[in-house]
Amino acid sequence: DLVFPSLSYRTGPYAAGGIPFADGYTDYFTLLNERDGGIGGVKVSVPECETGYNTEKGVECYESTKGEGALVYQPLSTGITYQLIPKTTADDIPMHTMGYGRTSAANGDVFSHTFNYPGSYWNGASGGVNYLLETNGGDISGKKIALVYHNSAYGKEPIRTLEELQKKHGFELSLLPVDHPGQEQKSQWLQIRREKPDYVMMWGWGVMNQVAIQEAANIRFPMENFIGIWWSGAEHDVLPAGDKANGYKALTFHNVGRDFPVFADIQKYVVDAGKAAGAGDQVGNVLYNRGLYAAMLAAEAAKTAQEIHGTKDITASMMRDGMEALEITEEKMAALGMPNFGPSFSVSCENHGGPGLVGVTQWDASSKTWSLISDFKATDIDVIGALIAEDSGAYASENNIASNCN
Amino acid sequence: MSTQESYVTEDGRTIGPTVMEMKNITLRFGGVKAITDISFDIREGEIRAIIGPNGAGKSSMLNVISGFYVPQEGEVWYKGKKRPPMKPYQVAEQGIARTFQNIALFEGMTVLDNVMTGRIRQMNAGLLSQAIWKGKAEKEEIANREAVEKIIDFLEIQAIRKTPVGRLPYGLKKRVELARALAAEPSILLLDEPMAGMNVEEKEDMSRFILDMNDEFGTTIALIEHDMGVVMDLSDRVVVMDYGKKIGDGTPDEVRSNQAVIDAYLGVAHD
Amino acid sequence: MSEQIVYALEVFANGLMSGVLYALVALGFVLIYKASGIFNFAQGVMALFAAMTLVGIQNGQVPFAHLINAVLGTHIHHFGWHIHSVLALIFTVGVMILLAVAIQRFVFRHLVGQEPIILFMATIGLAYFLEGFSDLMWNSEIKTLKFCVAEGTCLPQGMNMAIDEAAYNAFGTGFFIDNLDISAAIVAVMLVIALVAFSQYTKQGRAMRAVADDHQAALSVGISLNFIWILVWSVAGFVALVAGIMWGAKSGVQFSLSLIALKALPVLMLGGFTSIPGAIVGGLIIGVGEKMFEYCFGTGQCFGGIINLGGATENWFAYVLALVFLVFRPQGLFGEKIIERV
Amino acid sequence: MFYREAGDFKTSYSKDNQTFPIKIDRVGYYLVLLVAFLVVPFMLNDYWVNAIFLPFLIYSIAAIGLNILVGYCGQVSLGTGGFMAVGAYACYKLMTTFPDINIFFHVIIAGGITGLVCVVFGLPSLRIKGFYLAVATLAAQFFLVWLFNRVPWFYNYSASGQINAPERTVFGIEVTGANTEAWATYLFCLVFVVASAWIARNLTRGMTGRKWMAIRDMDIAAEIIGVNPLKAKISAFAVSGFFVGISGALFFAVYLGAVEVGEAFGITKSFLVLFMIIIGGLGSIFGSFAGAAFLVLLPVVLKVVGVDMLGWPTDMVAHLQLVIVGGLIILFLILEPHGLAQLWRVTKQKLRLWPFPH
Amino acid sequence: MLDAGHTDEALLEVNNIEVIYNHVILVLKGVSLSVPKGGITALLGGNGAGKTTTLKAISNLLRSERGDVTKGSIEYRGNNIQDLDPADLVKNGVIQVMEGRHCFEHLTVEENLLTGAYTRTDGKANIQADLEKVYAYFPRLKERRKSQAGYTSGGEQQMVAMGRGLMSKPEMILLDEPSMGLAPQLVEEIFTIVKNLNEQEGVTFLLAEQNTNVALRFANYGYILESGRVVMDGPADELRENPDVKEFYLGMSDEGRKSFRDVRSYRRRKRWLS
Ligand SMILES: Nc1ncnc2c1ncn2[C@@H]1O[C@H](COP(=O)(O)OP(=O)(O)OP(=O)(O)O)[C@@H](O)[C@H]1O
Ligand SMILES: Nc1ncnc2c1ncn2[C@@H]1O[C@H](COP(=O)(O)OP(=O)(O)OP(=O)(O)O)[C@@H](O)[C@H]1O
Ligand SMILES: [Mg+2]
Ligand SMILES: [Mg+2]
Repeated sequence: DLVFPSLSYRTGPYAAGGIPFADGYTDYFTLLNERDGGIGGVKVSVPECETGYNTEKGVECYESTKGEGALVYQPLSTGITYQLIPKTTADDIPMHTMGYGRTSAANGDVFSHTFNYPGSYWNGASGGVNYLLETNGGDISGKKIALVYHNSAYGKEPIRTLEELQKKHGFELSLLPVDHPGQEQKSQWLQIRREKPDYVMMWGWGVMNQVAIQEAANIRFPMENFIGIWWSGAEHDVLPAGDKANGYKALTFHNVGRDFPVFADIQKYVVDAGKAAGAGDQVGNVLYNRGLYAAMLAAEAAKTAQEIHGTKDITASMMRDGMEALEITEEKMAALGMPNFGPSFSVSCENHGGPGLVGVTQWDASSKTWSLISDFKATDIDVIGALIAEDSGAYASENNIASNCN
Repeated sequence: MSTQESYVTEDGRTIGPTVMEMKNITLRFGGVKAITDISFDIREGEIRAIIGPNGAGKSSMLNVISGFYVPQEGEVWYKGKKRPPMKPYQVAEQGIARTFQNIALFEGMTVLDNVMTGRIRQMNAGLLSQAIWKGKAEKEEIANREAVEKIIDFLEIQAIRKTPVGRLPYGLKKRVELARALAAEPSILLLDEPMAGMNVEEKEDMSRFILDMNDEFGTTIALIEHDMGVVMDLSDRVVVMDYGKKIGDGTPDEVRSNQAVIDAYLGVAHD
Repeated sequence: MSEQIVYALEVFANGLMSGVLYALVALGFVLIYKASGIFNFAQGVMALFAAMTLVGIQNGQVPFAHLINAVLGTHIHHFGWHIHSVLALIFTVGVMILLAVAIQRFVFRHLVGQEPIILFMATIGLAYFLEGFSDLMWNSEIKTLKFCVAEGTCLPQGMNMAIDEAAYNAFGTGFFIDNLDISAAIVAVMLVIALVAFSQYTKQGRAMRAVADDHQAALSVGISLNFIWILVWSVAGFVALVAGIMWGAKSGVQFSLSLIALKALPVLMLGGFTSIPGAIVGGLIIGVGEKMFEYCFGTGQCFGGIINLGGATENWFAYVLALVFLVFRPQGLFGEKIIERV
Repeated sequence: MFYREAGDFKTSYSKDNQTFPIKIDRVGYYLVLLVAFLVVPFMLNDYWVNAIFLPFLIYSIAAIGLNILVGYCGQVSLGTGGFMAVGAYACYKLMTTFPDINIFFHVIIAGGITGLVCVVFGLPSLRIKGFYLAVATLAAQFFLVWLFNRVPWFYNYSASGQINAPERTVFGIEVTGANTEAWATYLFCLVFVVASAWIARNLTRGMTGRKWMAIRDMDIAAEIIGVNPLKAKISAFAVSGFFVGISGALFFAVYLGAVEVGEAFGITKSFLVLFMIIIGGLGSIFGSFAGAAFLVLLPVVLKVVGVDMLGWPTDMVAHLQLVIVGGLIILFLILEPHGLAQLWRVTKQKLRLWPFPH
Repeated sequence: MLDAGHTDEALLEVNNIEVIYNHVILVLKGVSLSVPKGGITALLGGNGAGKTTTLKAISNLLRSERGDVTKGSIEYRGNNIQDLDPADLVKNGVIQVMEGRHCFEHLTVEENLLTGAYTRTDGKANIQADLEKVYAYFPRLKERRKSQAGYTSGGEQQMVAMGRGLMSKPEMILLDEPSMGLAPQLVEEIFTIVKNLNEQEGVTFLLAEQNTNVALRFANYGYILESGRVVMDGPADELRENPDVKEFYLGMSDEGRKSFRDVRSYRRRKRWLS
């Protein structure tokens, strides 16, 4: 079997986000098994392990599954990622942290076993600013942008990038941290109400998202000017606020909705066959799609590895090579029934972060759907690249890491 | 007879000059006057009883001596010097030990540990030495354990040495409390109803311990007790309190025949 | 300048309102502590459970659907009906009473006369149990809570326009107060009045306080611990339900609801564990204190911004504030004096 | 009559003061030590060490520390998470500032620093008592976490605010970083555990321990018979902080390797360690181990049974796990309110009488 | 032994009970006693003899101390009461006044007394009247009625506990060391109250007492407990004349009462047993 462990969290404060992702991740592999007989003819197994978004349980999950021949880890938590970076490297198992984790891991020269394609938080920050530039005719100097963020490593990620971009584009940035869990955000939103920023960006997770959107609605902040990162843009984030959430925007690196042929297959082979990972009610949700997308990228990397090494039964080490040689093209995605589901890109030894293309989605409260309103676009590589080089360089020297690519 | 001179009692004990003197003590709790302008002295080596009806302020007086209550007015003189304001533990360091009316043992600890705590003054090894259980800490522990075992033998509580005190019956707890106070080798021992809840036989035992303590080590004892038999037999002098005021002070015989005391407390003249 | 003052007032008023919401949670704690000397760690989880049950009943969710499906291989999840909010509320109150009975029967009846720390520990077990149990029963997805007395008259949310406009006309700048907060305040005041009346003026109230002091003695005078505890836990369950509704309406019903207990702790300590009015006053002080501190020093908007701590100070400030009060009054503002006697 | 103490007479007080005065206990204890040091290291793989032994050992130290404060001295603390964070960050700063000094000393110094911080937050305990004291310690918890999150100096200005343990060796063998061997990290922690337990035991059986317990059982009476409450409480906070700090340092450096303060040392950690000592038994060193084992092992066991053996969905197992842990806590309490340690004692007492009922 | 010495019908029968604490500590090793209706029965014995345990076994408060009655039976008016809740027992007219005061510290003296009336349903006026009666018994309490019980003196607390018991208008009162810590004239008074209630209102008493002298003066019948066994019982006047009782419990030698100062050697105890 090809083993793709799923470190999921269906319990705890972040369960609402963890459930659809885990469902999507598993369902895709189930689909491959049912429809294609696995990957390259080898069956796939997806042992699930509950982390509860807790680093210690994450370690336990990692240790308990790695012995089963795990090919790649998708830890789904920034905290767990940091822990696993050295461990996976030592164990020669690749890790994919898609849209989260340590951004500077994009530098494959230092982080040999960590991949964060197709995009990272810093891409997200820049993508958001680019979107604002675009909607403002290329000039946002003098505009006020407030960043409401989860007061943790995750939430603080975009600050450096935004500060750099602030220098470059001349907008005003104000920072509003929200402590975990984020049920009380009165002060932050009263301040926003008074300072009247032109835009609010949000790096939130869990209940913080729902409360923020609710409070934004309460103070009548225009939803169109409120943009969340991709972890702040799922159905359950906006639903509690009802109609008032209409127009809220979120960044993304993959497509939304279930208008893709692959969903017909999922319905047929997985849901209707009673093999869905969850209750089957999450199919097509934003985070479900993200899980699906992550699984698809993993499966494609596995195929690539099978090709490179000429064996069907690949090892984790081969998988890593496959991930480093991964190429996602429009044709490939179309063939998989997922046309334009995400950007096309390729990975290299130096660049584990992919192209960093970022799109924007918007919530329509009446139809209760998200739609992609801005296609995947490039982000500011000059700024981000420098930051990545700096941060990964520091890590390399602190840990005496030799260059991986030469 | 002057309080500055020693004298010898009928049964041959020497009573020294005043060691502790309470001067015009007044203690109030909000509107309640627990003690009103009371003065009395305690002489070295004597057994001094304090009696009075319930709520007269006897326990409060012991608490003042212990430093637990700070009187609004009045002074405490100890060994000829006026005592400055002090924390209870500082009073204990001066060699004043006591027992409590509502038993105040450390319920979670064994009898042995309870009695050992009495020897705080005698044990002062540093934290480090205790952490590695070598040197001073170990020596000290053994030496003091021996002293404590003597007291345990003396009070006949060997059998319950390792029992947690929480489970003991009332009377034994009182005994353990006495043991803890004795372990401190105090120069003044304050006893608050040490014999409440005991039958005659046990009271005889307790009396014996108290007398021996007084005889052998010359410990000065202040005693609160409601059993007039005990008080009259044991004490050298008696203070009588009522509603926070002193209504009598003198030898048992004097007190016994004091009409005010009979009215307020004794009810009938005791034989 | 005047705008600044209005804003400060606005922060102040909203602090008061947040305080009311904290107090709602704290009330449940106080009740149980007052009545049995139990520090109920499970209060937050009870709020979660109550809110989940309310939503579950409203939406006709099948309880334990997940478990049933896993065991029997079925695919049920909803009965397919919707139940009127008020009716659902009544059912939920019934469930909370059942819960109280169960807690009494299976837990505290066996722990009569134990020390406070042990009872505290039992509530820890209870919290674990209830957390898993409510997820098993109603599953762990986020649920949206809409509480409507009749068509169109739901629990209001969002800015109160009347106040905003009045302020705008008067000072030329708006004034934000959330409608939900206003309703919470009204409900909280009513609850407090009712509970104070109950505990001060009824025989049961006195018995409750007696139980808290000494289980054995209470038993010995004929107070039935069983009855008192069921009563109190039911009332606490009801208070938890109210808190659950208010907080759930704000952020959806989900696990994090159980964490509001953390917001209630400083309130409790400041107000005093045993005082029902203390919970409200404590809540207000904490609410205002933390908001004003965040406003002035957390984000540096007062005194020319000489101190700017960079935000997110609210969590710790609430506790530090409570601490400062406690140093002066170790039993909290209105708590019963800790009796120290020998 | 399996368990005997009859015929086991003491001839000196020092013998009677032994940690394990009964022979069968003593033999058992040495056996456990022997196995722990000489047998276990050869049987370990990554899973056992990282998923079970390291958390068990490290939490045991934290539990011993907290037990000194709560169980022995009666000062309820909910700041353990924050104090562990002090240990972790102190250790991190020491490791990165003085890379040439052996990590062994870093850990100990980190413990010392934590002890000092603990003392500062322990000062209010002179006035504030019981559950109210929890407020002081909760203030510490939230404030410390906020501080480590807020001031970049603590995390060496890294972009995300996480701290990573660099590689360090003891006798040339790596104990932190990516390339450690399972047995090395295990032994490194085990040494600290054994030393902590030994020191804690010594302190608690002597006068210091008696002073703590006196304060715990009745602080007023303790003061009247001569215990200086300031010194007793402060020393408990210091010693407790020392152990908690060590466990925080090990938690970060050896076990997790990378830490984010809010996540790893949040309020849940404080509660977890508190639960451990309550379940294990307040005022018992053995209880600290028992409680740590219970809360580390039970979830793992339930997970293995539910997910791996019965094949149930992970979320259901996770929920059931909570239900079962909660239920077991309550059940144990009803059987024996004073924790696993007391349950063990009573069992021994029964074994002693066995086969007679009493 | 059971039927020896008393004439009236038994209100309470304790048959050969055994009590174990914590599942291991055997404390009562077969205690039997019977309390006649309208009588005053005294339970005597040294420290740790098991008096308190016996009373708690009857009032069912044992369970909250992790004690269990493992053998024997306790019957009140012919009904087994072992499975009753303590609260139900109070409703049935049996109340215990516990040893060591056990006041509700935070409640005022008056509130403490009122909790005693918790099970009563005969109206506020009656309760108020009884309250006045208790104040008449213990004038000291009236003075301190508004202060928290935790701050009253030891003797005052003892009065509170006693008064609280009386407030429930019981049919039978289990008194555990009522005289402890009370001034001598109050001890007399308390026993006079007991006697009065017994004679005028027909209240039955079972009292554990260390003050043997007083107890035997007021009681009709006495049991002497040693180490969890009844070692002697009989009508009070007979017991008073028994030489052993005289020596060990009344402190009398042949020459009458002897001084505590003259006791020069420790006594051997428990001679009935070993
Ligand atoms: N909760 C308990 N757990 C274990 N043993 C107990 C418990 N309560 C009492 N005992 C034991 O039971 C025995 C009898 O105690 P009890 O309190 O009944 O004595 P008593 O006759 O009332 O003595 P006293 O006159 O001192 O009050 C004692 O040896 C005591 O150690
Ligand atoms: N801390 C306090 N606060 C308020 N009142 C108090 C306090 N301590 C004592 N009192 C009151 O002061 C008076 C004297 O109390 P104290 O305990 O000294 O009496 P006592 O003489 O020892 O009586 P007893 O013989 O009953 O023990 C009592 O009326 C008591 O209620
Ligand atoms: Mg007194
Ligand atoms: Mg007794």
